[in-house]
Amino acid sequence: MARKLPPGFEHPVVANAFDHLEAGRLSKREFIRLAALLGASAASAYALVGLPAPALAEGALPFPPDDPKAKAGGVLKVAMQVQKLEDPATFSWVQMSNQARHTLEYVAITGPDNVTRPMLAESWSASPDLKTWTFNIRKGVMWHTGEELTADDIAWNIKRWADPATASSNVGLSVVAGLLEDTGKKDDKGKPIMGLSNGAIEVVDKYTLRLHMNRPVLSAPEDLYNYPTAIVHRSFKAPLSDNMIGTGPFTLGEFRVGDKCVLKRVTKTRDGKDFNYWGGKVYLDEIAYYNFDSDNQLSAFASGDVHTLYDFTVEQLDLAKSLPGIIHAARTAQNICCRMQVDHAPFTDKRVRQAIVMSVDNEKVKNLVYGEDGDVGENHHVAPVHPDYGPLPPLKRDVEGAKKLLKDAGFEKGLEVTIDVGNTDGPWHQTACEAMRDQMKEAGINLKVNVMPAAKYWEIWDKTPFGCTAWTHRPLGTMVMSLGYRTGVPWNESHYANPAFDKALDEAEATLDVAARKVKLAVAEKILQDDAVMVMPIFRPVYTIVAKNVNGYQGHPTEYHQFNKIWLT
Amino acid sequence: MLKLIGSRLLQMLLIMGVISFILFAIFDSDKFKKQIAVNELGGFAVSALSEQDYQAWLEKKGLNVPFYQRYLNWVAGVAQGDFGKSFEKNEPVADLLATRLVHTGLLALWVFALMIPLSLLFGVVAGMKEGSPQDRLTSFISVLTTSLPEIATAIILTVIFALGLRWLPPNAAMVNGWDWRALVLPVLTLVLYDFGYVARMTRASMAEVMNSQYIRTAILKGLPYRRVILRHALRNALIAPFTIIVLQMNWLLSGVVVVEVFFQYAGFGKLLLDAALFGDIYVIQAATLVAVFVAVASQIISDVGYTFLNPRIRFA
Amino acid sequence: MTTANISLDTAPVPFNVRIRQPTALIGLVLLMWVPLTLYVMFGPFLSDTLKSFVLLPAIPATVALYVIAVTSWRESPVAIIGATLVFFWLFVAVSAPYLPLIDPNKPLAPFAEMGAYKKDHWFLLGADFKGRDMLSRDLWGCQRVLVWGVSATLVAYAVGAFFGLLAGYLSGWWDQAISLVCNILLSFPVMVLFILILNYLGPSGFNIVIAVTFASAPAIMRIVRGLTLDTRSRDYIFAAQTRGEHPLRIMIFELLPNARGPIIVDACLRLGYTTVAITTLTFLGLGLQPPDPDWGLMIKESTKVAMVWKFSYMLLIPALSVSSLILGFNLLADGLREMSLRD
Amino acid sequence: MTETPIVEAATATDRTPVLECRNLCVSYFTRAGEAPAVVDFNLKLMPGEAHGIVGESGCGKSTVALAIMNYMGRNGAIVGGEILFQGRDMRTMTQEELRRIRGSKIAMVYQEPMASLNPSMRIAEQLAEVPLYHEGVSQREALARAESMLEQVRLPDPKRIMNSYPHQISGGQQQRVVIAMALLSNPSLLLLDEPTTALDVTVEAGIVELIKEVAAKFGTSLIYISHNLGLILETCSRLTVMYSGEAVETGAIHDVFDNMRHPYTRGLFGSIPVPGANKNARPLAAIRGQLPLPYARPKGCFFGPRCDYFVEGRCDQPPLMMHEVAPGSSHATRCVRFAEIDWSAAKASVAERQPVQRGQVVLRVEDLSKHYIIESGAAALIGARRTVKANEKISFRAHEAETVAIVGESGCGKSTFAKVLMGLEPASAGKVQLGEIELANLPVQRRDKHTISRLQMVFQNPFDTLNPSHTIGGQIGRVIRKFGVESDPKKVQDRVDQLLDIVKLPRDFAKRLPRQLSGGQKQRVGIARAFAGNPDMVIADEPVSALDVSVQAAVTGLLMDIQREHRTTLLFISHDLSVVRYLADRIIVMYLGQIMERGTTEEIFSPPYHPYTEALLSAVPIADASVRKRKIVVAGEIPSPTKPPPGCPFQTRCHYMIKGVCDVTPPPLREFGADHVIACHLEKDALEKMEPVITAGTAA
Repeated sequence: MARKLPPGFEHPVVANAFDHLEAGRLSKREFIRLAALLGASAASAYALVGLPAPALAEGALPFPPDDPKAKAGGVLKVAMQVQKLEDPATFSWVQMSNQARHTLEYVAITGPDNVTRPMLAESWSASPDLKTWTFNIRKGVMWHTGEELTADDIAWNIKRWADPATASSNVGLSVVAGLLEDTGKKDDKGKPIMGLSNGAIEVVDKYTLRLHMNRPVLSAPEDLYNYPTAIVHRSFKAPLSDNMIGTGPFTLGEFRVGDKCVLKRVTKTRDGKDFNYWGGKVYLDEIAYYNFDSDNQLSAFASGDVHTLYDFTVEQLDLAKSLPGIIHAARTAQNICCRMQVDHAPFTDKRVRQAIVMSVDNEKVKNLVYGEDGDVGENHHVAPVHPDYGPLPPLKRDVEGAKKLLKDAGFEKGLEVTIDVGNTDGPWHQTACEAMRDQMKEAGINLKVNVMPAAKYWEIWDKTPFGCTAWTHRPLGTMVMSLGYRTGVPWNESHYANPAFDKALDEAEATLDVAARKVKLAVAEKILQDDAVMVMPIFRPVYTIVAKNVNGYQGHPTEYHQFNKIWLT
Repeated sequence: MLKLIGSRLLQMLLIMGVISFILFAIFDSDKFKKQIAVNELGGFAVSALSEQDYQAWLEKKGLNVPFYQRYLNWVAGVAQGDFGKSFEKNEPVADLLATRLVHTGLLALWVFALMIPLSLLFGVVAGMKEGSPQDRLTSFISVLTTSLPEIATAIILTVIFALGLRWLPPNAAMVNGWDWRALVLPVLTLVLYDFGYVARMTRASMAEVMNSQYIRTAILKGLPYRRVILRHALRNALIAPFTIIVLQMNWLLSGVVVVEVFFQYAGFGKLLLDAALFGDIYVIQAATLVAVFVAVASQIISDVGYTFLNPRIRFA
Repeated sequence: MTTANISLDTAPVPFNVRIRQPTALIGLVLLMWVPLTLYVMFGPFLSDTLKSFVLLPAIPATVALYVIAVTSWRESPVAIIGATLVFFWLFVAVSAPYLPLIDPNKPLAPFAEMGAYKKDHWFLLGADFKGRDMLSRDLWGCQRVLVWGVSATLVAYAVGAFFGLLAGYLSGWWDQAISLVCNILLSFPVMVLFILILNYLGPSGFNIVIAVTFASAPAIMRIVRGLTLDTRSRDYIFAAQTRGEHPLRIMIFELLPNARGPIIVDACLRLGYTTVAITTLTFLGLGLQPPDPDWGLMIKESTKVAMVWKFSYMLLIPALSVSSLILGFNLLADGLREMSLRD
Repeated sequence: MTETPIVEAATATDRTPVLECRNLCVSYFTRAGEAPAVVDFNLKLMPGEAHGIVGESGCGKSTVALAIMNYMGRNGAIVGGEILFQGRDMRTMTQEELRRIRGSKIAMVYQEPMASLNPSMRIAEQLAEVPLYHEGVSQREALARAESMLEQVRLPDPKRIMNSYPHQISGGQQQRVVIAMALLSNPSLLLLDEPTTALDVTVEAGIVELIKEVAAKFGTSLIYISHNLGLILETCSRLTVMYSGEAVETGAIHDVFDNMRHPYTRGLFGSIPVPGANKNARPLAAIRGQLPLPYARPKGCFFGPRCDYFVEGRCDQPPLMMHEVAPGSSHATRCVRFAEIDWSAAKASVAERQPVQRGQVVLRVEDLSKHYIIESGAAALIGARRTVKANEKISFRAHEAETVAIVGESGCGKSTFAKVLMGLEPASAGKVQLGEIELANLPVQRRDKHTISRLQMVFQNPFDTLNPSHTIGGQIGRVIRKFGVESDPKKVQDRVDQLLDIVKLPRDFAKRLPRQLSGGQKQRVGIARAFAGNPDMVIADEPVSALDVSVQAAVTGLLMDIQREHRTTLLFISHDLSVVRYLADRIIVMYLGQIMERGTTEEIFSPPYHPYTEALLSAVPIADASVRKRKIVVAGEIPSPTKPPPGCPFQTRCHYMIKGVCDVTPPPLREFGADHVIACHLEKDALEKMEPVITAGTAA
């Protein structure tokens, strides 16, 4: 404790982080994010490190400030796949959450600056050991029914997620996982059934909720903006589309899967009283999502049918550039993972894998596909945008080395391998693989690119020995690693199993000290990189385009729509 | 005659029964169930599902029961006008189909309204004088138009009128509500293709009639040319085109798929394709049956119409 | 009296003489077709060395065939134009590997416009969204359409004609049964049938062949059946019967050759339909798969990146190419029909 | 003299010709260039006169008719000369003027009545149109006229006919309707283009009678176009013989018939089987060679290459003019040498032959019956089944080396009988024995090679009899190999050549395709094919009916010769009595599937007759001015074999018909002499009292 930090920054982790900041081991942005996570107000954090804080709506609402010129009214038209709205806790696509986000809101909200701020909560604090989290629920938040939002509502939602019957993916979130314990019961396949440990959720008073974790959790607020954690009313019964009660400024108007989803402003509560929204001014009368599959969204925009769209692929960039509109490119950890199954010949031989990896020049591939945009991957699945990313020395392409390795592995006459490509995010997968093909050729590796329809690929993505899988953005490096590379986890498509790696990952996750954590994670990264499980050339930006007459649009790395302060001219 | 129609209708029902059963059978494979799951939950999620969860999901979708049983339920449902629920669109198939059919019907209506008079006129005029300039012109146009596949026609028209001249919207998604301008290109595309074919047929049949001996008789009877054409030639010349035109309904159902997909017009064809790609069995079922119904019905109509128009058969 | 100008005219060679070709011609056709099929269908299984020269013999064969076609169809300009279009694409198909074209799958300069000079290469027809040379792709593209289209039609004809003969000649319950099956198949709108079959079998060239067979064979069967019924009552068939010939022999040697004319005409038209079908299906994502160039595919890929005037060439080029091929087939059919009607 | 021709009947008063053609030239313009169809044609037709135009197919006779109508179709044109109708050149008339003449002043009757009536219009309307548009009478008036006209053309139940569609009435009735249509506006010129060719003999007779009557009644001038000299003789007072687009001889009937002055005319007559002719005593003389194609005509005389009197330097020197036979006479010929040829000498040009002795029985047919059950299409839906008695209780024998003819009109079941014999259809009852083998129910598939080869067939339609896609040699060779006559290619080839020699075709035809042959040549190949397997018996189903007379003679001659050589039994199926009379030893007359009369040729052609035979004989037109015929015109039409009348099948048309007998019980078989049987209710003596129909007068 070198010097006294202003109130709000009492948390030891924050204080410690500040020291790292001073020592230059932590960037200002990372410090701000961390501080905000641990309960300090984002604004003060910005101030503390002397960065200009992004302006907020008055009353420190987690939205952009109101624009004096703003005109109310109008319909914002968006091109996106319109999907069904069943149970928010089991949403499987971001598109679904976008359709619901202006009705069902979240405890916290992560802004475009990747800093998480309170939303339905007013503030929160974490115990020094990060095991106890206290959320102060915002007062005066009104349901469409007219009731006021209380801590009980939130508790009810969390319980719902934890209930196996709900089958919500949220149990995978550390904030929920931390509340669970082995009930001792087992399901038919012998997997233990997890349940809420009693007293894990404590409703202190009407506006205070306390969570008691059985392990330290750093990212609780961040988790609570994960798209399936939308807060629903207690009366909720699936499907959501039948009776959409939330706390947001909009509710469901017209709705037809595969056709359109029109959100209308809520003015009256269900019992006929005036509905006043906690989040201040909202300008739009309606938000209309029109169903266009990803290929046609841009042409819909081109023909002026819509103001904006969910996203478009890099192939369409030139088309987009030729259109009147502002292109938003958000930096993400979305990527393609050309991974090899380590238990499948010839990839059982580490030298073969290494040869393949060495023969590829990730940067060239990335530049060919995305030009200046996006980040070069380092074959360990952790992206520079991840807060816990531990930098490693940049990769070098080594054709000779590759050849030698192949020779040692008994492939001096060259190696024949086939990679399955599903173009699940667009043809650029194929482009990348074709680029890799050309580079590998120089090392005597003959790569056959086997293209198949996306749906077909998703049937085999975790079975094919060599496949090009698209992984979406996840906020933490530890998160992706434990999802994809821990021994025996369901999504471990490479069948990678390395105790050393698991151990390194555990340690990284257990470390609270941010800088230390980066260092620890770097160890895991290195192990994975050296084991040459994958070629991951690209972390791609996501593109969207917005018409000139849309004001106040902010792109979001995870393509979450948040249109409260958007207004049309 | 009635007997004939009756038996044909019966035959149709039989065919439909067979087809729908076959469809249920083939779409019962695990592959397709998995496909539905992937489309609905996404590849990651599905592969994360434990077998038990997957079974639970199947049960939720009602896909766990054997297909013949599902078929029987479905038939029972159909009997009460319930065609099941769409997996993808999550709404009763009947409603879904109804709206889409209305859209496509509208499209078809315009196509026929334009195509029939055009092609008949051209065909007859061309056939009246074989080898005459107007004949050659018509033949040329019709060969050209029939040689342009819908997709090509659609592209050319779009490039010219939507991207180039910017007179018409390039797609017919009609997000801003109904817009006749959006319908122009799809209709034109279909008309262009169909026109050529029908015109050719009409021309051929007209030419044949004009070369027939009874037309010679009529002329050598000293009848005025108008009388020869209108009373003697047309009646006989239009029998063949009539049946062909009716059969175009069948063809149109194929044509609309491409056009609707290209122009993103929310019609029957697009519905069918989406359903097929999604594995949305109940929609596929209903859509296919509708298609078959239209096809067979049009065949029956054309047969009946033919016998009716042609005394030689009527009083056989 | 103008008898003078008559003497120099010779009686026109009847249509069938032209169609009924000596074996040499069949040899030429095979010489053109077999390599092409090998190259396109079984390309992956061929060694690169073999691949590099397998098509060489096909080139002279194609040219020869074209010359023969033109000379023997002299008096039908329509047929000649048709033949020219078709043979142009055939020629391109067999000679594509030897033409001075860059690799159609090589990404160079995305969205290079027509006639642009980028990455030291002239993009005469511009480049597509991946920067692949449109000219090269367009020319290579004809291979798959031609090969798959023609083989599909051939198979469909083999099946259709066989059952047609059976139904037409044996009649009785054979006829009943075959016709019933055909009616069932014919009661589908073609595209619906295609979608169902390909969706079930999965998209691929071979499955297209199957699908096309299912879709076209019934119609062909009907045509052949009709022709058979017509020919069946001819005296020379009685003659064969009274000679105690085996029905199969009668079908194949006595009936089939005389159904030749109409069948060939119809086959040309059907080639057109099949080409349309393949392109359309590929556009719908049910047909041939990337990355190799194919017109339907080029259209499919372009529809989402080229929907502005500036890039519309990406759509127009494949569209016009496929149209020209189909136009070729149709004109050919017209010409042949015209000639067959004359004599 | 035959009965009075029409000239006397209606001698026109004023002397302006109704129609006059002067040096008429008509050409068709095809890809091959201009093809002259009619060259330098002249004709003068006086009011009430009947003029015949004869010639074989492709001689341009129909073109003349259409040219007169000034209707040349798309590619035809009148390229020279003039056509004066009542003094006005039709070529100068406007379309409107032409329209007013057509159908009112000049009317036409066509070859195929079915095709020339609009299938989708009721008869009434088609008839009424004529007065409606030419005289502008009221609808009712028009219909009334139409109906009365139908009565005048002797159509039973005009009311019904008025309201029916063309396909609902029989061929003969259709033709009467067409005639009625032509007469409705009382034309001054009636063109008849082969008006009876498509009809059966007995029906034809009726139509011819009708034409003669109405022409007399309305004083109409006729132009009667036909290939049948006999018909012309019966209907016309003058005629023009055409050959390859040229009129080669023209004049009054008797001048031409009795002293013809053109080699072609002579040849034509020489090849017609007239009563005098007989295969042994007076064999027919065919004209060698064949008709030249329009664009391959020889220089000078088109008949030159086929002419026995051809002289180089004269006959091949164009232009050839018509020469008056005697100064001032209307009899003219286009032969430059007509004066030098000794016309009386050249008569019997072909040598006589010895009659052959017939051997023992080869074919024995006993009570053979063939019934069909039809329940096709509509009938099936109604569930109605009708039995068609195609053959009923047929019995006869055929001996070796003998020619048995089966005569009958359409629907008499003669072709079905052939099929049963050949084993293409099973017999319903009865026996058929070829030697010892029972064939009645032995389908061809089950017959062994030998049996099959013993019984072969020559088919009717020359254009169908050969498979268009195989070479001649191939098709003959196939038979040889099939029947195991020869097996090794060389021998087969020799045999083929041999056969081609036999049928008098050049050997290199073996390499040709059928389409490169003329009808006659095809038929020869058909015969060669039939004899390839050295059959004991050959069935010839109307082998010459589709050929031109001159060719007919050649083919029948050939058939006879081969038969004579191989002592083959020939079963000759035909509708043409004159041909049958010429070549048959014994004749079987069939009607509606039953044998009416059976006997030797002499027995058949002389009393006692079966009434049907009698009618048949009188119906057959004979091209011999010296022959007299007794006129018996049978009423009505041949009933459809699907619903045959009860009792005697002929009773509906028979004028000896005995009410209550003929229409109830089938006729008994009455035996006259060895093998002369007549199935009739008339008593023997009644039959014997009959007078001969044909009596050969003194030849001029």
